[in-house]
Amino acid sequence: MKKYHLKKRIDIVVEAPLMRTLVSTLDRARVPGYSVLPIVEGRGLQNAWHSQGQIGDATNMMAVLCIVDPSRADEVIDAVFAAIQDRIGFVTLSDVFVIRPERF
Amino acid sequence: MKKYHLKKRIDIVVEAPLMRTLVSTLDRARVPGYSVLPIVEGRGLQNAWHSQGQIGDATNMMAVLCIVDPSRADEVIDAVFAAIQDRIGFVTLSDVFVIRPERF
Amino acid sequence: MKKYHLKKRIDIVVEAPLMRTLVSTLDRARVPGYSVLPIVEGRGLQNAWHSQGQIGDATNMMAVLCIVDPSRADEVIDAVFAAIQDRIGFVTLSDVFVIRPERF
Amino acid sequence: MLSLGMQNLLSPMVLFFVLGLLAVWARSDLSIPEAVAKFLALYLLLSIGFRGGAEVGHHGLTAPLLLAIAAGVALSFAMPFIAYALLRATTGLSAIDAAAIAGHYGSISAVTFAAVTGMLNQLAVPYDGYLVAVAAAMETPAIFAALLIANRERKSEHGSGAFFREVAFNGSIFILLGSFAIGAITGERGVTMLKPFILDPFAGVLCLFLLDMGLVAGRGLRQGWRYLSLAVTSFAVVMPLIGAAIAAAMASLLGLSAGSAAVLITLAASASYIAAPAAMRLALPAANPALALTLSLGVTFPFNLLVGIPLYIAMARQIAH
Amino acid sequence: MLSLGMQNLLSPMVLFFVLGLLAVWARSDLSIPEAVAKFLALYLLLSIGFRGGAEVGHHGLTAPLLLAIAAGVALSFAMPFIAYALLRATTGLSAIDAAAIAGHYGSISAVTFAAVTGMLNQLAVPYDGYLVAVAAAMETPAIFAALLIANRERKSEHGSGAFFREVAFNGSIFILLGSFAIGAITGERGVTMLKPFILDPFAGVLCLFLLDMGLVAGRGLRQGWRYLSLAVTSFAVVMPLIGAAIAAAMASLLGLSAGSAAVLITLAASASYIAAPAAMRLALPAANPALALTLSLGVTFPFNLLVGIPLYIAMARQIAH
Amino acid sequence: MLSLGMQNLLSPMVLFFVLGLLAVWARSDLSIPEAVAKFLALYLLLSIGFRGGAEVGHHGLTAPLLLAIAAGVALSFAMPFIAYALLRATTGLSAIDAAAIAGHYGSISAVTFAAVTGMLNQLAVPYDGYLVAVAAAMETPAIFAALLIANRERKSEHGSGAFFREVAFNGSIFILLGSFAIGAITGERGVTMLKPFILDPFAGVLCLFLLDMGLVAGRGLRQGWRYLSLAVTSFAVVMPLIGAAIAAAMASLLGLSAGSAAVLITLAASASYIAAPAAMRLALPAANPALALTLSLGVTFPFNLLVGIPLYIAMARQIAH
Ligand SMILES: Nc1ncnc2c1ncn2[C@@H]1O[C@H](COP(=O)(O)O)[C@@H](O)[C@H]1O
Ligand SMILES: Nc1ncnc2c1ncn2[C@@H]1O[C@H](COP(=O)(O)O)[C@@H](O)[C@H]1O
Ligand SMILES: Nc1ncnc2c1ncn2[C@@H]1O[C@H](COP(=O)(O)O)[C@@H](O)[C@H]1O
Ligand code: NA
Ligand code: NA
Ligand code: NA
Repeated sequence: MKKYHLKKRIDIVVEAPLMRTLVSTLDRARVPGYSVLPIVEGRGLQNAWHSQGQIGDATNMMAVLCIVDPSRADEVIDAVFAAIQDRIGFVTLSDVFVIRPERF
Repeated sequence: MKKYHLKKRIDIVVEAPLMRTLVSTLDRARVPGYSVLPIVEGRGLQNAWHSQGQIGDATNMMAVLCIVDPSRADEVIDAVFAAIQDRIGFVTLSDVFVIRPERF
Repeated sequence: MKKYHLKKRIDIVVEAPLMRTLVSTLDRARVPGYSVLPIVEGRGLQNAWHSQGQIGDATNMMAVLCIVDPSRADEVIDAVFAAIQDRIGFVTLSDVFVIRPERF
Repeated sequence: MLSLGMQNLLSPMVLFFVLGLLAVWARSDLSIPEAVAKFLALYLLLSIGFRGGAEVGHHGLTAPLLLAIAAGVALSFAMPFIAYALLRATTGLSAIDAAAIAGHYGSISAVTFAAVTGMLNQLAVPYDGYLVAVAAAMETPAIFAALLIANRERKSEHGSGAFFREVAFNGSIFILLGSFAIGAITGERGVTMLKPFILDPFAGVLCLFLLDMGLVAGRGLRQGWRYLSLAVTSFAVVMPLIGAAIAAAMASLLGLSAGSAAVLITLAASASYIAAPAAMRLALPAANPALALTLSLGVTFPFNLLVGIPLYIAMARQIAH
Repeated sequence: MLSLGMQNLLSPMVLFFVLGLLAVWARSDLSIPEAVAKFLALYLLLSIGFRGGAEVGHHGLTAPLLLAIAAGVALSFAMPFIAYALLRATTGLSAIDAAAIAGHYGSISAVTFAAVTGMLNQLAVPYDGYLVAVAAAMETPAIFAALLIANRERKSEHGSGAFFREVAFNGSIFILLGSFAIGAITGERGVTMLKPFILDPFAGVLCLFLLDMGLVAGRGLRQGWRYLSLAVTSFAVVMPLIGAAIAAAMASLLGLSAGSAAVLITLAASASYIAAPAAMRLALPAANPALALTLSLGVTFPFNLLVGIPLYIAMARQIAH
Repeated sequence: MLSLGMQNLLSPMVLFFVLGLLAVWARSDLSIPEAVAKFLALYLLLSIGFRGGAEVGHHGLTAPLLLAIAAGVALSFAMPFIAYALLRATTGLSAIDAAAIAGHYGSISAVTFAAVTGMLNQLAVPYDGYLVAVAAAMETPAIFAALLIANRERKSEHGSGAFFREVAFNGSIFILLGSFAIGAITGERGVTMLKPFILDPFAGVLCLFLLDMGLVAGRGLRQGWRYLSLAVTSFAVVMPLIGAAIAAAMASLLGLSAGSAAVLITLAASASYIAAPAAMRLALPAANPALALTLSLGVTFPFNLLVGIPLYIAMARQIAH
């Protein structure tokens, strides 16, 4: 398994109206990249929601996936928390392995 | 890394017609929350499928993501399996780290 | 935890125009299954993109999720890299646990 | 009848369906987003329901309506038993798969309903508005018949109450009956107001929708061709004809007009691919879902569209004379 | 007025809304994809804006227009203060939740605007095209008033400039004003060209959209019913009437026609559920977003659609005489 | 010609495009869901194809049609060589990037095609229906020319057969030609039936679509502005004019009417942003995809819409006299 390199996967679930803020936070934190996936339904400690038939984005959540080098994970997570502090959503961190370490 | 807390990430891939059942199962299992992501195409041991142009939901699959405390993972997974037992789909469990452990 | 079995989760982020190639690569590599999730927005080392209002698929990326047995992970990843070598996108590998090991 | 067949084959609706099949065959990347397909289906159901309701609102609730509904329910409930017997006799399918397929063929296809009404409009053959209510009434009895056949205590978390509700109030029935009711309540007034949206573009939207159906059916065939043994494929062609024959007899007894008879026959000959598949996935999870869908959408729907509908119209004309 | 109420209740628009509520109540799986709902909303805003602009292009920019805009801005800015006082006096809500709700009720609902114009078209009561501009002008002042009330230094990464832009140029305002401008510029020429798409299907699209609103409101009520204490629910019915009364006085001062007065009153009585919820999530994250939305979409919108609009039209007729 | 330009700039279509650009510039969150944009594009292609086919079905397959197709194929194949030479001479782009861009400019833009036909309809200038077939024929030769230029053995898992099929049968060509064929087969009959859906709303749908194009072009410019060196930007304006000049000469040789000449010239002057980008991503993965797209959608399309089309129509009128 020596051809694999450890990276960190950061998953952020965040309200759609905050996406712009989050993206510029990630840009400023100079992450190597990110990908945004739609969420269509969910529940948290507060309310359940569903995107069906919604005309605004106010109730929607999005999932942001960001692979970073372990050396940068803390810093990126700090920046993200500074941006979405008291807003609904959460952040998780996990280990992943990649083949081409230079792109992260 | 002492500021990170271990949680379990449960990923469930399930048929769209079963979503209601699954959601009420998760509610009854008192998970702290869940998020549902759309899947647009897939293949399993049986058939390949694609959501394009589909007017019904019968052939679609959805991905459900649920972060829980390690102490509750077994119990939640048992409840999920009781609900979707012989239905198409699968469940995986993995480790993730969070900053705000109190919300899970 | 003896009822859980270790599998490998392969996540592939790839350009939409390459999806057909990738799917047939996965089929030829005889993976037990795969699921494709839409990505709606992203940035990499090159450009940021957004799917909103796009009429073609040329700029879109997709996320492919594939659970395989650890014994087969290297082989599948090699096949995937052979197919999408110099194309935009990335591949990560991580550990997941499943209950029904026979379906992977 | 030949000229009717030709006119059907060269109608824009059928040609767009064939275009969809061709696109899959040529491996074109032509595709219609899921949200758009759902919108087109919703539009068609709403338009059909509303138009039917407006007409019934005009003529009032009559005995023929109630009789036709009773006939439709009986047909829908009885056909799965025939289909099941036929499948078990001629194919090697398991009891559970045969029951699931039988449920699909007893139930009806709203899209085939849209196609026959489009064809009748084109031929200027009138049919009764209340057939919308008949169509809605025929969607579910077959599903319960299939469960009776499968006769297995579903030990699911679904109470049977919850399951009944999901089946009886599935979206396509709900919108069909709901807009039927609204059409009946608002009558002429409603028609005048909604005509430019709900009535005029119907044929065009149907074309676009059939393009999508062609794509989906083509893809379904490509995935599912291995299920298509000779015996099973024959079933998918013969069963509609059996349904059509029984419905023709009923239509004759009920004294339906040519147009109405054509619609009832087509309903009986059609196989569900919205309501039944979803219900079967919940109720008979052990059945292979791709099997029934490949037959219903990949074989029976094209058969009905290309050959069946003109045939049923011709049958209906015979009966009505 | 009774017959007006009945005519409203039995209009296709209201019936489709009720159908949506019923579908949720019956636990039907009827649903409208998000992309389709956004398309319908975009269409309605574009159509309303364009039509209004074309009319203003015809009549020119007049003093009444500017006066009406000024009145609308004043209304929108003032109402949150009233709403806040009322909420704090009658309910146990926190200051921050009360401020957020107050912002929703000061701002307006473009969908309610569409509904009142649909109703007026149906009754053949004319109203001035410039009210589109008034509606757009009334969306945001309330949001800023709510922030003033909440009076908390938002220590967010949003500079207030960025926040201002997001609020002032939110999509619904932008498309409303943009198509208003295009309507004004292209005038008759534009109307002739776009009529079959932008004007004729309006009523039908509105029906489909209200079906969706019924589904969304029904689901919102199901999720949010526990917020609906008597005091809070009363607010959601009383506040529109207060807004209506103030707007009626203003309409009378401005000497608006019956149709225009009805529109202004309805705007004041309506509560936002596109612009304000998004803005409040950014600006007042500590407020519970489901609370304001349940009130605005689950209580006030149905109230306005079923009872309010005919009442406001009747009020407007009184004033204009 | 000036008044033609003004009329173009003040047409609803152009104004909606500009509105989209403005929304991005003002950082409004106005957006159109992907599924809706795809639906609008599908509708326009279907409508254009069907209308052209119905006309050809009326007039029959004629020598001019075949000649025009031959001319279009030649143009599409030749232009990438010119574009490549120009790019290599005037910019510092790599061979691979230059080849990819050259492929985009040789191919055509169906949306620009829709815009010129919309403009001609507005001016009541007739053009031949067969130009739809010409447009479809011009999409792919340029792509193969670009690959020839790049002259690199693609060691991809795509057999060249598979690649050829993906390019030749891409969705936009397929729907254009398919509905052309259906229009030709069903003729008058089809037109009568589908008019309220396929023909009447065309101008309105085009407006909505151009709003979307404005948003997408605006966003593309914001992301890609750093690619826009003076040399590269000049290319994106000069190349359309070169294409236009060559096409004008051809149109004159072919003896096309003013309307048809305007369409052929516009096709040559347009740059692809559906078919070519997807094909280049498959065939020339080393090329920077954002570069070609920024030029084609961010510079050339607005240039053609705002300035080019009226110019090409004026040129065409000169030629036809
Ligand atoms: N434990 C969880 N697992 C997965 N998703 C969650 C979880 N908790 C919250 N979410 C998602 O985050 C959204 C907001 O949660 P909350 O802030 O608790 O209301 C929910 O609607 C879910 O989409
Ligand atoms: N190994 C796998 N990795 C990822 N997704 C899978 C896998 N197996 C199955 N799936 C997903 O689950 C669906 C049903 O699988 P199956 O029950 O095997 O037919 C497939 O269509 C895929 O979307
Ligand atoms: N580090 C990353 N984390 C998550 N997604 C990424 C990352 N890098 C790239 N991507 C995704 O892959 C796409 C192509 O990246 P690139 O090849 O670097 O331009 C981006 O637009 C993102 O959607
Ligand atoms: Na049937
Ligand atoms: Na208000
Ligand atoms: Na060109």
